[in-house]
Amino acid sequence: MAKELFFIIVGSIFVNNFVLSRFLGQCPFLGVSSKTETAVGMGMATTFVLTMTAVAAYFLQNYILAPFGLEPFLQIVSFILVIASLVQLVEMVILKISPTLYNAFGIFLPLVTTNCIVMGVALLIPMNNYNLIKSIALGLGAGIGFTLALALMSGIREDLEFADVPEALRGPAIVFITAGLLSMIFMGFTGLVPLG
Amino acid sequence: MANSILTSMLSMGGLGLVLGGGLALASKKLAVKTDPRVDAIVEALPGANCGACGYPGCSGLAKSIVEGKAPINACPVGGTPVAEKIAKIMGVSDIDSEDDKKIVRVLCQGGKSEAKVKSEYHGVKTCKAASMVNNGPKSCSFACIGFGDCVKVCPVNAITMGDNGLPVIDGEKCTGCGLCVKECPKMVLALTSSKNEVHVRCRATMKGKDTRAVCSIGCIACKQCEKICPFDAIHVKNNVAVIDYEKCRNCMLCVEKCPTKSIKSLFVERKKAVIDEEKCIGCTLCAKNCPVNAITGEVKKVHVVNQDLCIGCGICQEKCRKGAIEMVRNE
Amino acid sequence: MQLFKDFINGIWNENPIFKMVIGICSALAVTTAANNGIAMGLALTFVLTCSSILISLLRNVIPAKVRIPCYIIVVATFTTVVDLFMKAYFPSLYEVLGIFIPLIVVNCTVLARAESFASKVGLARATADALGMGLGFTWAITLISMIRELLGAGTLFGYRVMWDGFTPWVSAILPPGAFIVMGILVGLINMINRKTAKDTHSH
Amino acid sequence: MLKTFIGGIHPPYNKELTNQKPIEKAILPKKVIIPMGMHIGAPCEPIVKVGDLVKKGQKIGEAKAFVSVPAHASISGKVVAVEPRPWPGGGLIMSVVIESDGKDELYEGIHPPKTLSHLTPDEIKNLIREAGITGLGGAGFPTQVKLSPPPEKGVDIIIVNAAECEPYITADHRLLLERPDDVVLGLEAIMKATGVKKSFIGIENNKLDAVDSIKKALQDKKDIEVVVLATKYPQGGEKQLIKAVTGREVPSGGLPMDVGVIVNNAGTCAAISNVLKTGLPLIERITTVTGSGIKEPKNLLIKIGTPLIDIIGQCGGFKGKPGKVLMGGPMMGLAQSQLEAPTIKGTSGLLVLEKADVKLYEPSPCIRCARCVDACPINLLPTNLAKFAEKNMWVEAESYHAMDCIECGCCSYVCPAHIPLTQHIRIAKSHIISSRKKK
Amino acid sequence: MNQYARMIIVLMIISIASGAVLALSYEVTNPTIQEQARQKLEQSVLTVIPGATKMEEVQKEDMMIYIGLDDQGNKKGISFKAIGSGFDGPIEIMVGYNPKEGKLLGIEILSMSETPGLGARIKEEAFTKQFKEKSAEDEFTAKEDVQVISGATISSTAVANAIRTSLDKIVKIYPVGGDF
Amino acid sequence: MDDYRLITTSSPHLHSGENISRIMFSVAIALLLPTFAGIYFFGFRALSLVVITSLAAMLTEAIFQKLRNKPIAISDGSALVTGMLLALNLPPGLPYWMAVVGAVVAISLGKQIYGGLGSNPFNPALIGRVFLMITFTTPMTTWINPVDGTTGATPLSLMKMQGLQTDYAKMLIGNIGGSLGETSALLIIIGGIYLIYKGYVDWRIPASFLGSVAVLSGFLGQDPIFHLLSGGLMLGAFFMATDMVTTPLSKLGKIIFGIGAGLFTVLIRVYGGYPEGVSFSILLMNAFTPLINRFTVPKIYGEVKAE
Ligand SMILES: Cc1cc2nc3c(=O)[nH]c(=O)nc-3n(C[C@H](O)[C@H](O)[C@H](O)COP(=O)(O)O)c2cc1C
Ligand SMILES: Cc1cc2nc3c(=O)[nH]c(=O)nc-3n(C[C@H](O)[C@H](O)[C@H](O)COP(=O)(O)O)c2cc1C
Ligand SMILES: Cc1cc2nc3c(=O)[nH]c(=O)nc-3n(C[C@H](O)[C@H](O)[C@H](O)COP(=O)(O)O)c2cc1C
Ligand SMILES: Cc1cc2nc3c(=O)[nH]c(=O)nc-3n(C[C@H](O)[C@H](O)[C@H](O)CO)c2cc1C
Ligand code: SF4
Ligand code: SF4
Ligand code: SF4
Ligand code: SF4
Ligand code: FES
Repeated sequence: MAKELFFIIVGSIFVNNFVLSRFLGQCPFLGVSSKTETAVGMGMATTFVLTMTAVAAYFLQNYILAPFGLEPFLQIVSFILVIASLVQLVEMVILKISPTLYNAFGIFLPLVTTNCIVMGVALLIPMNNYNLIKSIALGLGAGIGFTLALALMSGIREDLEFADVPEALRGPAIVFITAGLLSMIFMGFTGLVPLG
Repeated sequence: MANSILTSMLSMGGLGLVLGGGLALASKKLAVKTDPRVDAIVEALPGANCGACGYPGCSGLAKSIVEGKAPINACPVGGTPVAEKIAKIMGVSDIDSEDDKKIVRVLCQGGKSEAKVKSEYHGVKTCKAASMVNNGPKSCSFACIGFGDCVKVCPVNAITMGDNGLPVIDGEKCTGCGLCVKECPKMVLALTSSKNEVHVRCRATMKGKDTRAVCSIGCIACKQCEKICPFDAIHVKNNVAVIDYEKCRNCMLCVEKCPTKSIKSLFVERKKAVIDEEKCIGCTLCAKNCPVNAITGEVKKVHVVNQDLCIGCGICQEKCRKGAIEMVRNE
Repeated sequence: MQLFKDFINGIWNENPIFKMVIGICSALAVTTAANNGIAMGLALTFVLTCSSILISLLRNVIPAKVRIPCYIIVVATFTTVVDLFMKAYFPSLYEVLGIFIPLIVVNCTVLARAESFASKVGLARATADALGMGLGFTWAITLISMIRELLGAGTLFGYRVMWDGFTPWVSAILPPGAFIVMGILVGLINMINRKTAKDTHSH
Repeated sequence: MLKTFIGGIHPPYNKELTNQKPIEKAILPKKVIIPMGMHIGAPCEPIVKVGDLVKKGQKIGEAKAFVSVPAHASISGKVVAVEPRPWPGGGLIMSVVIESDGKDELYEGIHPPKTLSHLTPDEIKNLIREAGITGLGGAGFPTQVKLSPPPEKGVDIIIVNAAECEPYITADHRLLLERPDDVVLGLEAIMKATGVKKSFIGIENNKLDAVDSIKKALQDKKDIEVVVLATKYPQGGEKQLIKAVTGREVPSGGLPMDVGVIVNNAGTCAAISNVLKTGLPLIERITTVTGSGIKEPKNLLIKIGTPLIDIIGQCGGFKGKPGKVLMGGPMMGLAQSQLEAPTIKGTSGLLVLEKADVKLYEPSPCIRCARCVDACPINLLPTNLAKFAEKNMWVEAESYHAMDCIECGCCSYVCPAHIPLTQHIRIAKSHIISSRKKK
Repeated sequence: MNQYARMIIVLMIISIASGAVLALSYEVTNPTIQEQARQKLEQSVLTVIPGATKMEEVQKEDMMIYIGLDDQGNKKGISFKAIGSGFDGPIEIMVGYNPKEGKLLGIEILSMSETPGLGARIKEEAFTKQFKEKSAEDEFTAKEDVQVISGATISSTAVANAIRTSLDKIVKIYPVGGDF
Repeated sequence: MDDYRLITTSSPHLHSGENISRIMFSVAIALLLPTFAGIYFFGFRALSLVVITSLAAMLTEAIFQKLRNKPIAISDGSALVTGMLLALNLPPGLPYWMAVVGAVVAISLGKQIYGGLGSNPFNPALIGRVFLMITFTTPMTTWINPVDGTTGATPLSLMKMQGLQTDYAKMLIGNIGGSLGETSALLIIIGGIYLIYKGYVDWRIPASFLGSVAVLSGFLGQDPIFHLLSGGLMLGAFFMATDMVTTPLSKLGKIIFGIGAGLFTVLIRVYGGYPEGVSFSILLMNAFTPLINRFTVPKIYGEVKAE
């Protein structure tokens, strides 16, 4: 079990990084990776939401959708609705209890809701028949992988501020190409752990 | 079949109820006061929370805009319509009314062909950098260095470098923000009202002969301007002429007189008095007050302005009680 | 005229993929073959158009505070419909597009248009915009997938077009290929834009 | 192991041009220009008018502020102008111009004070101030201010800076060889004035003859120790010197006295001893005139205020076409363009480089080779600082400690991309200072 | 109306409507979806068991076994799924087998995520056809008993190993030469 | 003043005389050693591959600079180094056109799109190699044996696939299958030491890289010496992980870089799908470099005591 959890986490960070090889969460990856501080804040918020989502999706799936046979057609709607509402609630709560925490990471929460990585993780859980602990591991791994990709990209982008990048490539273009090179590098981890 | 539809409707209804209730409750209980402008901007933004702006979500951007950290057109998704709305919310574009507009003037005419150069400077090519090496490469330590730091800093591209290595201001574009004034290490730039048309374009406080030795167009403190000014508006202080804009009436006599051409204005802009024959009652007030005797006419008869003599000072216009005189720009 | 403008907007001026660069997850993930690109694009266009219509109709009914959940439900409903129908009638396509069909729900383009356009204008304009955006999305990802398929497999829409003995550039259909092709295309489009901007300027 | 610091560089020293040349007294100049601000701090105010007759040593500028020193006539003659004049910093500065009467007469008010053993610390400091003594090491900080640290700083060490790490310059070297007793006497006065019991004289090991000379002069004085240092630039930077000699590190943004140390240049000590012996204020100093563009390199004892062109003339004039004239050494010296400018109290050298020897480089992009990082004696990241400066990112530059840069030039010296790192950092510092002032 | 009540009600109505629409679409599409899945499974079973036209499912221990029958109802062979761990994730294989003769009838790769152009070539007939007629006693050693695809040893080995492992289980259920 | 105008610049007025092309050409000279080894073992093909990739790299660089209206700076030698290193990383039997593709990708995607020398986040030669690796995997993993010219396997894949161990002496001298330049560990070390002596390479990176590979592989029960001598490790540690543009500035950062690269190398070699992981590891650490730089800002003189 411990080994399996380890594989799930390492697998979703390196081998099948959610951003660089599964193509989830591209919008924030491009948008919020220009400064390391924001990138890490966003990464932490996403990791938090992903873990929460994993739990929510697990219960929703196994205690409501599956027992009532609603899974095939209510899965998408109910997942997204629950996630969106949960995140909004959490955001309000954080804003209320700690403005500092809110500024460090709460402000990123709304951005996370409509980010497909969240939905992706939620959908992968029933697809792989994960139990609760494995679901959490997946959420955590996906979040860390997302944070790693964002942090690496932000570091590179901060340095690129000083580089003489050709005019036409400035902005998203160079970020895409850099992401491509990063993704190429992450391919080195292929086959690192048997990811099921 | 009906059964499954019912279950589905019930469970979705339940979800909707619980979540709607939760959100309603939360928005009631957890409401936190924020800057109303933030909310207004959040309303105006697309709300996709896509992060394409580089800020943490729409509310993150809204906050940054209100704090002045992000431009009003930062949302790439919303485009111009959204930017316009935000502009309204933020109440920007409080640009001064047209007539009291401030613009920047270049107070140095020592360009490549006029000012002597004392050394061959190499290194970082900015005015700031050059000014820190032996006080700049020009012999006159007040002279514009000409690397164009001001050009780089102007947000509206109102400054260009002229051929002679001096900045040229586009008065139309300049918003009078004063950024360039702060940037110039030689304090060559100054903000003045756009109404002032005569400027001493030299700040060199060296003795006349020293100034002449380093620049062919610098103020040599000969005081000729002082003598000719009908309004006592220009004085040589500390070896350089200075205009008192309270008194200056843009008559431009000093400009004509200055032997080194260091006072400058645009002559085409000199205004001329024109008398409205309908209104003139021939009171002679204007003729009496004209400092250059450009107005003639007999009592109770329409007066005439000698356009060649008129210097455009506008005194007559001020004195005329009937509002019969207008100052007209000579196109 | 206005309708045409709204329609064209998404196709070029504010093309979701190349100009606004949102909703790109699926653009990158499913574009390994031209067929997939078209299918994904049409699926998205369907969801986008239906949701825009509905949201535009409901725009005065939905209270602001719950508008996001409401929009999400609408979008999710149409997405599920597409998902189910595709599963039933195009199983082989469904297999390839897989998880990315459900993810249309969170595709940033859909929500962004719902929020910033459909919820503010009437039915006709909302429809025109949605169609424009959808088709803009579709041609963009079809282009990407064509390039990737051509390089990576030597085929187009499954037909062999490269010469015999062509060595496929496998990386084009691997994840890095997606990013790099996308990056180069965005760069090229920037270049075209700047050229045209300059030309119109000089006239 | 020789004592030294981390970082630094080994430029070619080129000291053999002048290190065997005994100090020569310069010819009496026809005219001197005495700037009113030759020191850090408030400039002094002229107290003579055009037409006044003045004599050597007479005070002509009064210091009104605490961090300031008076100025004195270095020759006798007539005041011909009191006006802004070019000076080695570039631009103009208020100066008193004296035309020599050729007599070099001593001012009547000048007479030797009591001997050191009879002077109180306050009397010593007052003498130093009235004599217009500022540091001769370069920065020109009023010495008596430096010698009056607040008691809570607990200053317990004086270091005499005789490292003379700048290439070409040999003024301190000759001083130590020819007048070691003066340095020692000056140091003893400083120790008495500050009440410090322990002092060191730091000398680089490329001047071992000077070490011998000073050791002889010290005889058996136990409270003064000679420290032989590795020859490495900038060994003479006071922070580096303090680190090498005492192992202490001056805190970032702090002063030597924060670690209980006062550093004085060897020439400053000699100037103090001169006051004690003769009562004469600081009106002359030793200057090394050297370089490939000068006919006869020399160590000259010059009157302060002598125009640079006169000094060059006394050394045989230019050899070939002059390219650069530097006041000071090649690493930190200021490039001159107006040779009518005078020498000032901090002029330790006048270096003339022939045009052919002046190498100008076009900078290319940084290759992040980290040579600058390794060379920086402060352990800064010069490449980052320069990049921030180029992008006007002053806040970032400040957070990467731009203000700690001592402008030694090591980074620029080693950079294979020829980036003027030191200049960029200087600009950043100047922006940071002005933004601090605004706050 | 109270704004909060309105929030709740609108959200609820929309949810309920959505529930209705979705359930309806599901009811409409579900039979087809089920049918599609079954067809797909049958298709692959029939491919790996030559001559079979119908299939029957039986559960033996923890394995699903599909028996292939011809028009006359004769058992032509059995098939089962084998899962191997490939270069980049699992490989699912449908294996056709004749227990009586102890020989493989054929294989088909159901799903895999190997590299296109490399590992993905295990799907090609050139690779799969070699398993036809292989004996259940074969070692399935890569590069000896099984021809590997050059540049994709890992994928090829994974397929071979997966077949070997599941054959071991099958042989226990249906001993070679026995009936099925 | 007379007929001269003096030059003014900001201090310092001296320069060490060091310049970029001297550094790059020294690296190129050091690279000649492994290149000669490659030519000795693989003959004309090796020579032609090196020449072709170098020319292709320099030409691509020149074309890019021309297109961008920048001065053509191929004389700085960096493209030459990239080209040579790329060739040394290729299997000797690779079709020429693929090698050209690699060089073009290395310079264009790896370097010029970021603005050229000094701005690229990743090691260009390795970008070229990894690109070829995932694009044309089969030709990139087909190795020729030096002795008989037959195709064979590298010591690492022999080890990984068949558990066969290759003779140390052979590996040291270079009589083994592998890339052009990774065969002779000995010559690479000599070239590397020359660069360290010249001060162009900081010893910390090769030392920590090799050290961590040895320690970690030993820890995982593998033969450390075998791991040190095999594959591209030596070439990577001395010539590629040391590319100053793409590695951390500070000394501590360099050590972290080396250890990280070593760690990933062993991980990929022992547990990964590829037999060799040096290229990927160096590139991955290149990606980490900006973050490393950020968190290893050296403590400045007098920093602690300031409050
Ligand atoms: C603004 C300023 C204030 C200083 N204040 C003191 C002081 O109070 N006490 C002191 O011993 N030195 C003081 N110093 C002198 C410095 O310690 C140092 O000796 C001087 O700046 C010359 O150093 P440099 O030639 O290495 O630049 C001060 C220097 C500056 C620039
Ligand atoms: C890079 C650098 C190098 C220096 N080299 C010397 C030197 O060689 N000799 C010296 O006396 N002062 C040198 N200084 C000045 C000293 O830091 C310090 O200001 C001086 O020794 C203080 O003595 P003073 O006040 O008597 O001049 C150097 C300063 C810097 C920043
Ligand atoms: C981009 C890339 C993709 C790869 N994909 C596969 C694969 O799908 N299946 C596989 O067995 N090996 C794959 N490999 C692994 C190598 O080809 C490995 O060296 C090979 O499996 C073993 O060599 P051989 O088959 O030539 O003996 C891949 C390698 C690379 C670089
Ligand atoms: C010590 C050293 C190592 C280098 N290693 C590489 C290398 O591995 N790959 C490469 O493309 N260029 C290398 N270069 C050349 C150059 O730095 C490289 O092309 C830059 O990354 C281009 O910006 C190296 C240069 C030096 C001085
Ligand atoms: S006006 Fe000032 S900032 Fe502008 S070019 Fe002249 S010196 Fe530079
Ligand atoms: S910087 Fe501001 S003040 Fe100066 S020219 Fe531009 S708009 Fe005018
Ligand atoms: S000039 Fe400044 S940054 Fe450069 S080496 Fe000297 S102290 Fe360091
Ligand atoms: S020495 Fe020059 S090239 Fe090297 S890192 Fe420093 S600034 Fe960059
Ligand atoms: S589509 Fe925007 S994050 Fe995936």
